[in-house]
Amino acid sequence: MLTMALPKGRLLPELVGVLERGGFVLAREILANPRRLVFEDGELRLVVVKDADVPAYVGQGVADMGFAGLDQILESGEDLLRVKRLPFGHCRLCLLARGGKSQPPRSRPFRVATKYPNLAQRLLQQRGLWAEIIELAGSVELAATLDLAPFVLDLVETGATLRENGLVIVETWLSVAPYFVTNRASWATRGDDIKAVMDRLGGKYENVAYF
Amino acid sequence: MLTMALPKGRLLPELVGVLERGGFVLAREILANPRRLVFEDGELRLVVVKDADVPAYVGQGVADMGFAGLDQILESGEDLLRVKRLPFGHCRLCLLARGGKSQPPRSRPFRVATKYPNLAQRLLQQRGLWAEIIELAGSVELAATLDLAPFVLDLVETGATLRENGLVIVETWLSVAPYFVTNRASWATRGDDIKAVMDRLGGKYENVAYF
Amino acid sequence: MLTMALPKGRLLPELVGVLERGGFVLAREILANPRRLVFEDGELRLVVVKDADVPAYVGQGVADMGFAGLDQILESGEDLLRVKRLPFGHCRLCLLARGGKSQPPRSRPFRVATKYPNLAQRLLQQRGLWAEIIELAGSVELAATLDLAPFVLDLVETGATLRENGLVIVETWLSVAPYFVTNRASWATRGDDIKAVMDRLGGKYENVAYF
Amino acid sequence: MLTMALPKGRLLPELVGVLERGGFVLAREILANPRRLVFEDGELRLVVVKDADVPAYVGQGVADMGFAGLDQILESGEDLLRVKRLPFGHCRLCLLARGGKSQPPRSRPFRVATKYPNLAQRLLQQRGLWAEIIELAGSVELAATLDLAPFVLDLVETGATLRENGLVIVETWLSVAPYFVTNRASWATRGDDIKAVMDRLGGKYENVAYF
Amino acid sequence: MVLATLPADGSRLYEAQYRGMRWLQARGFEPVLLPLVVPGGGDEGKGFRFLDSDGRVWAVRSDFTPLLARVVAADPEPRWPLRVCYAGEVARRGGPQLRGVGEFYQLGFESFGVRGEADTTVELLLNLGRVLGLELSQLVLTVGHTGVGEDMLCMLLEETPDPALVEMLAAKDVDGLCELVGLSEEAATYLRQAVLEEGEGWVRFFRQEEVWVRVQGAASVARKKGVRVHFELVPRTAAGYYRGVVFSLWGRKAKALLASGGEYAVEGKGQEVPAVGATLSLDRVLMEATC
Amino acid sequence: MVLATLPADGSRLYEAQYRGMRWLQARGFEPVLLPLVVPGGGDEGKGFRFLDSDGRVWAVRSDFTPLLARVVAADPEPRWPLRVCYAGEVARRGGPQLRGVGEFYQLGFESFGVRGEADTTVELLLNLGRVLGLELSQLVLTVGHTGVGEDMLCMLLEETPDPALVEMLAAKDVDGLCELVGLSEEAATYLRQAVLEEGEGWVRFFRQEEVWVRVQGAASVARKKGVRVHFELVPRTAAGYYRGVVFSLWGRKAKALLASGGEYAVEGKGQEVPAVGATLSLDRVLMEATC
Amino acid sequence: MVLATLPADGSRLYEAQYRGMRWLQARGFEPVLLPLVVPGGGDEGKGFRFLDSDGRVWAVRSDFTPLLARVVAADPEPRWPLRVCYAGEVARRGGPQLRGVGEFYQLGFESFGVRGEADTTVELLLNLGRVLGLELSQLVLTVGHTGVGEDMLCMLLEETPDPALVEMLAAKDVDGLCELVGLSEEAATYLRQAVLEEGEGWVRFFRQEEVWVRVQGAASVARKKGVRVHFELVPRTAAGYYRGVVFSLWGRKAKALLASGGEYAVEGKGQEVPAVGATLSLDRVLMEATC
Amino acid sequence: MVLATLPADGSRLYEAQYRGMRWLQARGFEPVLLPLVVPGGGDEGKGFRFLDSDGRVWAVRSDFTPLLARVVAADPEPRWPLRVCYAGEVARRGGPQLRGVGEFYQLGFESFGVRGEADTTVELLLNLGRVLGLELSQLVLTVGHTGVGEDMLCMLLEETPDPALVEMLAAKDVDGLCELVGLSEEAATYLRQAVLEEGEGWVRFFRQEEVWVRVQGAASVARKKGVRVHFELVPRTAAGYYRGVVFSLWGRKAKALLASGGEYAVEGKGQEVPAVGATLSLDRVLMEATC
Repeated sequence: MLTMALPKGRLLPELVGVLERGGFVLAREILANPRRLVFEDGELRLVVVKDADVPAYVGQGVADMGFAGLDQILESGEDLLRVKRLPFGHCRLCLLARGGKSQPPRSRPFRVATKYPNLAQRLLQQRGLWAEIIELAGSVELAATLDLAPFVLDLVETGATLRENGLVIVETWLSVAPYFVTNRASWATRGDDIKAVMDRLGGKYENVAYF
Repeated sequence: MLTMALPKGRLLPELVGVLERGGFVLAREILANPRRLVFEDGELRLVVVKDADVPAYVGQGVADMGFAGLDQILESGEDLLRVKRLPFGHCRLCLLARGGKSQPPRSRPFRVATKYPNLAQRLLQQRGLWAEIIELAGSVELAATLDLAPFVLDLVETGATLRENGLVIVETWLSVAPYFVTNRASWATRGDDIKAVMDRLGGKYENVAYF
Repeated sequence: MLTMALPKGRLLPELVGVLERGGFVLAREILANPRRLVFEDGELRLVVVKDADVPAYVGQGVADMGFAGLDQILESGEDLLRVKRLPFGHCRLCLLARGGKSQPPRSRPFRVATKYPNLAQRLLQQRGLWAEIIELAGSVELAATLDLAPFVLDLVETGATLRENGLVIVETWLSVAPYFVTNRASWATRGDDIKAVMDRLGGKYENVAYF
Repeated sequence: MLTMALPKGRLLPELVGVLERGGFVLAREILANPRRLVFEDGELRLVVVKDADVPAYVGQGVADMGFAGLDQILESGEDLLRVKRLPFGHCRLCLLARGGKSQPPRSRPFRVATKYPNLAQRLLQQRGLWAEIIELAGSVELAATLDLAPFVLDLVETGATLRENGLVIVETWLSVAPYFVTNRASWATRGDDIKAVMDRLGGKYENVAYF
Repeated sequence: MVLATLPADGSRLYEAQYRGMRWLQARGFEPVLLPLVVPGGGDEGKGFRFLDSDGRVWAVRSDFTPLLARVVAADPEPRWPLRVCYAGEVARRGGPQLRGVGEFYQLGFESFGVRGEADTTVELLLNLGRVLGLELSQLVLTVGHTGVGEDMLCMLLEETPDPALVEMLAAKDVDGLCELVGLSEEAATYLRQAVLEEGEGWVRFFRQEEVWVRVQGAASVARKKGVRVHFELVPRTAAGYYRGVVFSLWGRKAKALLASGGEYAVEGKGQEVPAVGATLSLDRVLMEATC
Repeated sequence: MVLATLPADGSRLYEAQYRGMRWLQARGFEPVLLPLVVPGGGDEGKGFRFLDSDGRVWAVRSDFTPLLARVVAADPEPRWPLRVCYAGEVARRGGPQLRGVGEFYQLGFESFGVRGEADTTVELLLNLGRVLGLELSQLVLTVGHTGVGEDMLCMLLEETPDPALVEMLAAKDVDGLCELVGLSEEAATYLRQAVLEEGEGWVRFFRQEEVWVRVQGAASVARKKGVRVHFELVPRTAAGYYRGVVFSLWGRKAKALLASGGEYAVEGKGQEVPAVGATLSLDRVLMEATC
Repeated sequence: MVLATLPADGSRLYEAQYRGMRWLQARGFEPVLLPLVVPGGGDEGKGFRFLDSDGRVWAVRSDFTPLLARVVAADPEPRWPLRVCYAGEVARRGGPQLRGVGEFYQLGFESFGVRGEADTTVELLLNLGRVLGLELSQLVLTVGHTGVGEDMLCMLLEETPDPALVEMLAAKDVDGLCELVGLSEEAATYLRQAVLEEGEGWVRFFRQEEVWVRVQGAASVARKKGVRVHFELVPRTAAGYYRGVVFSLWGRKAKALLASGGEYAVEGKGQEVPAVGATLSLDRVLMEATC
Repeated sequence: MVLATLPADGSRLYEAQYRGMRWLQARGFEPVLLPLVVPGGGDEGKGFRFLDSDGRVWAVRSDFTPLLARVVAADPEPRWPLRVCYAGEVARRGGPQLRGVGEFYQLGFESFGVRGEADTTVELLLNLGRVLGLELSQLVLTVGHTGVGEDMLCMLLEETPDPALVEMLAAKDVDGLCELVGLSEEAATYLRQAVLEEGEGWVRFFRQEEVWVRVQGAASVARKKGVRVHFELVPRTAAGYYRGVVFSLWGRKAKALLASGGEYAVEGKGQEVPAVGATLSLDRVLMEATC
């Protein structure tokens, strides 16, 4: 039996739809039982976890596959195979600042507030920037507004939140999309079964247009 | 003007009540405007942030005071003054395992899943235990059920979730309560104003029975 | 066959006398052949090396025993057994300074010239002193006279050289005597043979008055 | 007044001759007073020290100039200017082994006995060799004969000592000659006076053939 | 991590450093220089440390006072009183700082072989602050005495308090403490007063009259200059090397810790030499002065 | 971090190590021992590294093959072919491991100065696995050839691909890649095949016939033994020191990587000496064998 | 620094290790594996140590016995007696070694929770040595008891001896000691006997009858097997973690230390657990066996 | 290792530092502060370096100029010319120093984005020296141009000289060089002139007219002030980061190097920005001033 990790968040209804259309009737129970986390019928086990935890569940081998955003994948540091990018839910990870701010300084450290401390560290290093990272759990835009940090690294979808908070995009650092992911061990040992799941989810696996 | 950080979570309604009873009418707007994060009248600014972010806002001096659980305070590593413990919302941070598990091994590392990686590190060291910590964002009880980690360090309130998931308490490691916190700089430079707020919130400050 | 290392220097004639009196006739050849370094008859091999090299030859096991001054023994760092102290050739290792100098400073480094850099390091550390050591091969007293270093760590026999060079003894740091030495492996595996050599050299081994 | 350091050893008579021929009559006293170490007339101070100590006296600025072999110069690590190479006293620093030995091993450490531990370290590193260095004070050829170390790094003049001890040259690592040396500070601040000394010693300084 | 600063800031720091040092020198403090890198430990928590090949630990300077104390302790021929001043950079690992208000340039003064000069030291510190541009009316001084808290806990527990209880004290978690220890109502009230307020009732309850007098001596000097003063209960573990009266100077405009100091002791030649001093974070002082 | 193991496990590891080494020795591989601590770097990412007082870096052994290659490269009088085997512990920093399945005891064999022995090496590895208790029918072998991916990207981009693109390839993010690079539909289809499947169409499209033949040579050996085989596209950067045919052995019961190996080269005496070998994680092999 | 060894040596080491471990296992010792890199110190003098970013010290394994003692001490649910054996590499800094006779591969066994088994341990060690190819007639065993020397000095000085005196004792510098301490002739004679010989007169003079009996117990086991035995006076500081009967095994052909062991104690669960064991330097044992 | 200094010296150092900085500020140099501890290497030979837990190297400040160059290079919005001055401590490992004349307090100034200001820089340096108490008549300036030596060797060898030859050049071992390379008599004479004297014949022989003019420009400024000047042949490897005219200032009374400086370049925003500056060893300057 294969195990699949599903993210509790924003994308769950859409993903449940995809599963149902693929014939995984088990998925129906998810929306009906919002407090249950594990669902099982002889062929598949579904585990519903926080968005940020999908990479750990798949990467550590507890789940054979799952759905996770590129932001969460890279933040987790898990070695995941991103075998299928989903055609919905795209956004960008941007360096933000309060209106009027220009580029971050290069000769001295500055402060960046973010929900992605590991990914931020990596992106800053790639750019040769030296920053003190303030990790926050949410409402990162507030950090810049209230001067907790002059810069913020966060996801931008429509830009509406930015405008509300008087923030501007300094630079886009990453395009983010949700992925169907698996781990190397599951791919090596259960690859055919995982591909079969992908086929059912997206139409014929060989056809590009699945999902 | 003083700034106060409020946690978005479970305790918010109760805290709003406390503020209203203390005469801070501004608090009324919070529940009415669930998407707004900053509220201000001449005397006070209220900032509503994720529970886990209150320590950063207060500790970094953006807010002069706030309400935070002892779990979040210790996890953050911020140097906060816990000037008042609240008489509600108490619980315990426990090491949990699936039924039948005994003590964690001492001669070899084991895995612990938790939402509190820093605090876990510290509590493990105090006990001379050597563990690999798996950081999760939520549903930590699932980690033990699905064998992501044999042990879990998490808050226990009623114990209902434990029973549902077949977990037992191996040991209680910390009593957790919400606190009214401030930072040393605000306490030193605005201490009187902060005490005045406490007085209004809890009756006469000198009386033990405030809040 | 046992191997014995003899120091080329000042003590050689006396040591040759001791060997001859013990019936080791081979020793006679040493003074007669000043350029030869190795002498051998079926029972013993004599190796004549620089004073400073005796510890290495014995300590590394090339020789089973030898004669070396305590200064050279400690400078070498070799793990030697000092099984017999010789009743002649005693002197002292002293910290010297030009007349009028008092104690070395404790709150800042000073310079010490010496032929014994390792031993000096150790003696300085024992005393909590912090010094830069200038290693010299000879005429160390000159170093103080010419201001290469304000302090000198060197052997003092009669004190005549000191007076000639206007130096005074600041402190005596070590009593130095020549020793009959062996290494642990030779002592363990050939101990009886080595003791027999000692007996012949100094009268009955059990009698204290040998050598 | 300038200070010159002279090496006590093998080259001293020849150097005294050079000084005398240059009109430094003070030098005559050196051979007549073998126990005196410092000689002075108004224009020059001569300091007679161990060969190995000349670099320290010049390099540390106690002497403005001196005569030292390239082996001692490099061993000392002092930053000396080698302003004149002397036309006599040349020899070679060679890696030696007992007859029949081939190249030193490259995949594992080997032992080298030498009077030049620092220089040996440097020459070994340049060649990518990994060795444990046994420092000896003299008779290094004996080290190979007696199997203290399979390899020896030492000066070779005529090769007679080698043949006597059954050693062969594995490789020549350095050409060694005596030099007239000075330190950078003396050269910068007293350069003209030092050049004048060189002129007197070797005929006109501009002429190549002095000394 | 110490930062590169803009030329503008650099100029002000050098200027302030010089003005401070000259002012201290004029008052009998002799300037000293101290090593940047020292063998043997240093402050484990916040400084940079490394091992040499012999396995010995070295540390980059992260604070002047303990370094100076070590040097003074090692002096084989000390003369008392010794009054010295210093200025220079310190290096710290990153860590929670109040909105980026780091500390990398210290200026301070210490007196060795003197006793009971906590009040004079506070006076000097405040005068020095004024010389460096601080407005006294915007300053707050917290004053305390190390170990008072532990003493109280000892009395309440009738034994030595464990580290967790002392930590609660440092965090002013008096409610948690009261519950955990199970205090009588009276004791809890007085403990609460001592930890959170200045109500003097606790002084007698916990028999701290002598300490109170010494603390108030230092406090009154500041009050006379128009500086607001609070009593502060400082656990011994949080006081570092300080033993006795301790104080901290805060700026209301920058909401930052500007200076700290107090009494301590140096072990020299088999005897304890009393010492007292104060150290300013020059970079924060300038921030407060220009807010 | 290597762990203390229960006596029971220890016994099995020593036993397996000995059985493996004896088996390899009987097949012409000579056992060698290698240093635990080596000067000059080592694997920056996963190993323990430290500086000595001269500022030189040292490393604790974290992998046998590169260490062995260094030693062989330094041999001044090499004789080819050289076949050696080894067994011992390696030390790694903590890091994401599949449910605690660490790697701390390696057993392996390498042949230097031989060419085209990837297939023999796979055969040896599988036979060795059987000797150590593995069920061949439960194993999966992934086989690939380093650099095929980069070569494909080069052809598609008409220039050298940047590290970010290669990283996407390693993560099998073919959709992201296609969009970012803007591939034609045909190219995208063939790239997808190469990255995610074994459909051989891409072999011709990307002109990788020769590579395909060599990879299939190694694969067919395994298939004959009843081991399932997949083609794997391995970027050069992810292949470490390997250059050429590479393979990994997976256990279906423990869902873990049991062994890996492949072709590489050693630089000795101014010439490149071809080499091939395989290393088992003995602790994981035992876990698979007892699942 | 551990070295790469020639294939020939490697083969013999693996073989010897296995033979030794199997032999020990058959006698009730269970094989264990221990970490290569451990937090928190280790042997300062001879091992490799380094700091991590939090300023904590780590060490590479330089000896098995103390590491094993730590692991056993930490076991929350121990069962006594516990008998374990181990084999593996250790890493040491360079240093004076007897003509290049290093130590990098240890094989040993330890018993925890047993008392008075020094003699059995010596017997096991010698039998194990024979299994590994040693000729017993070519071996020398030195036996001693830690602290006897310090006890003697205490009696002579009527106070605790300083480290310099103990060091002289370790170097067998009995003449220097006698002069420095100013001993009576009788005391000097007995001290000389104890340090350099086995003359039993000192046993009564220094009231060491009980120790002598225990040491001779271990010695007689070896003598019966034809191994020569000497009494050795071992200062406590030179004995490392050993406390009680200690012994060393020497080879006459290689003139090298082949093994050492003795009694010690492990602190577990608030009580001291007695332990005894022995560790062979496998590489030196093979050198002796083939001289 | 930087030392604790006596109060007397400390006072003079602080005073000199301030006088120097104020003087430089008055001439348009803006004071900056630079980090004490920096990531990523630094001067391997003389500074203190350490690794953090990720295996990255950190260094304690051992020189101001290269640190400043790094900071300036990283400025995303630079404005040229930029003129800055600095003062502070540096930390160096122990090592051969001229009779204990260490270097631990630097004072200096640098101009970025200017070209051909070597002469002005020398003039500033000498004036600054005078301000700090140096007697110009007791100073000697050596001036050179990096790479002239290598260029000469290139011409003589018709290829790039190897490091050993350049090292001989730095040690002024012209006789050894001549013999090793086998120079014609004419070439040897000119090389000897260039290395040991100022005879201008070599200028034409080695086609170094342009360099000579630039060097003499800097020299003539000093000669006018009564400072003695020598030409110095500085190999590129010995010049550190300097490229172009370089100079050193020596004190005849203390026989010590007081200052050094020269031209170099900073890589910023894809272009090379020319720079020039000079750094005094303030502690040595004070020693010279009081000899």
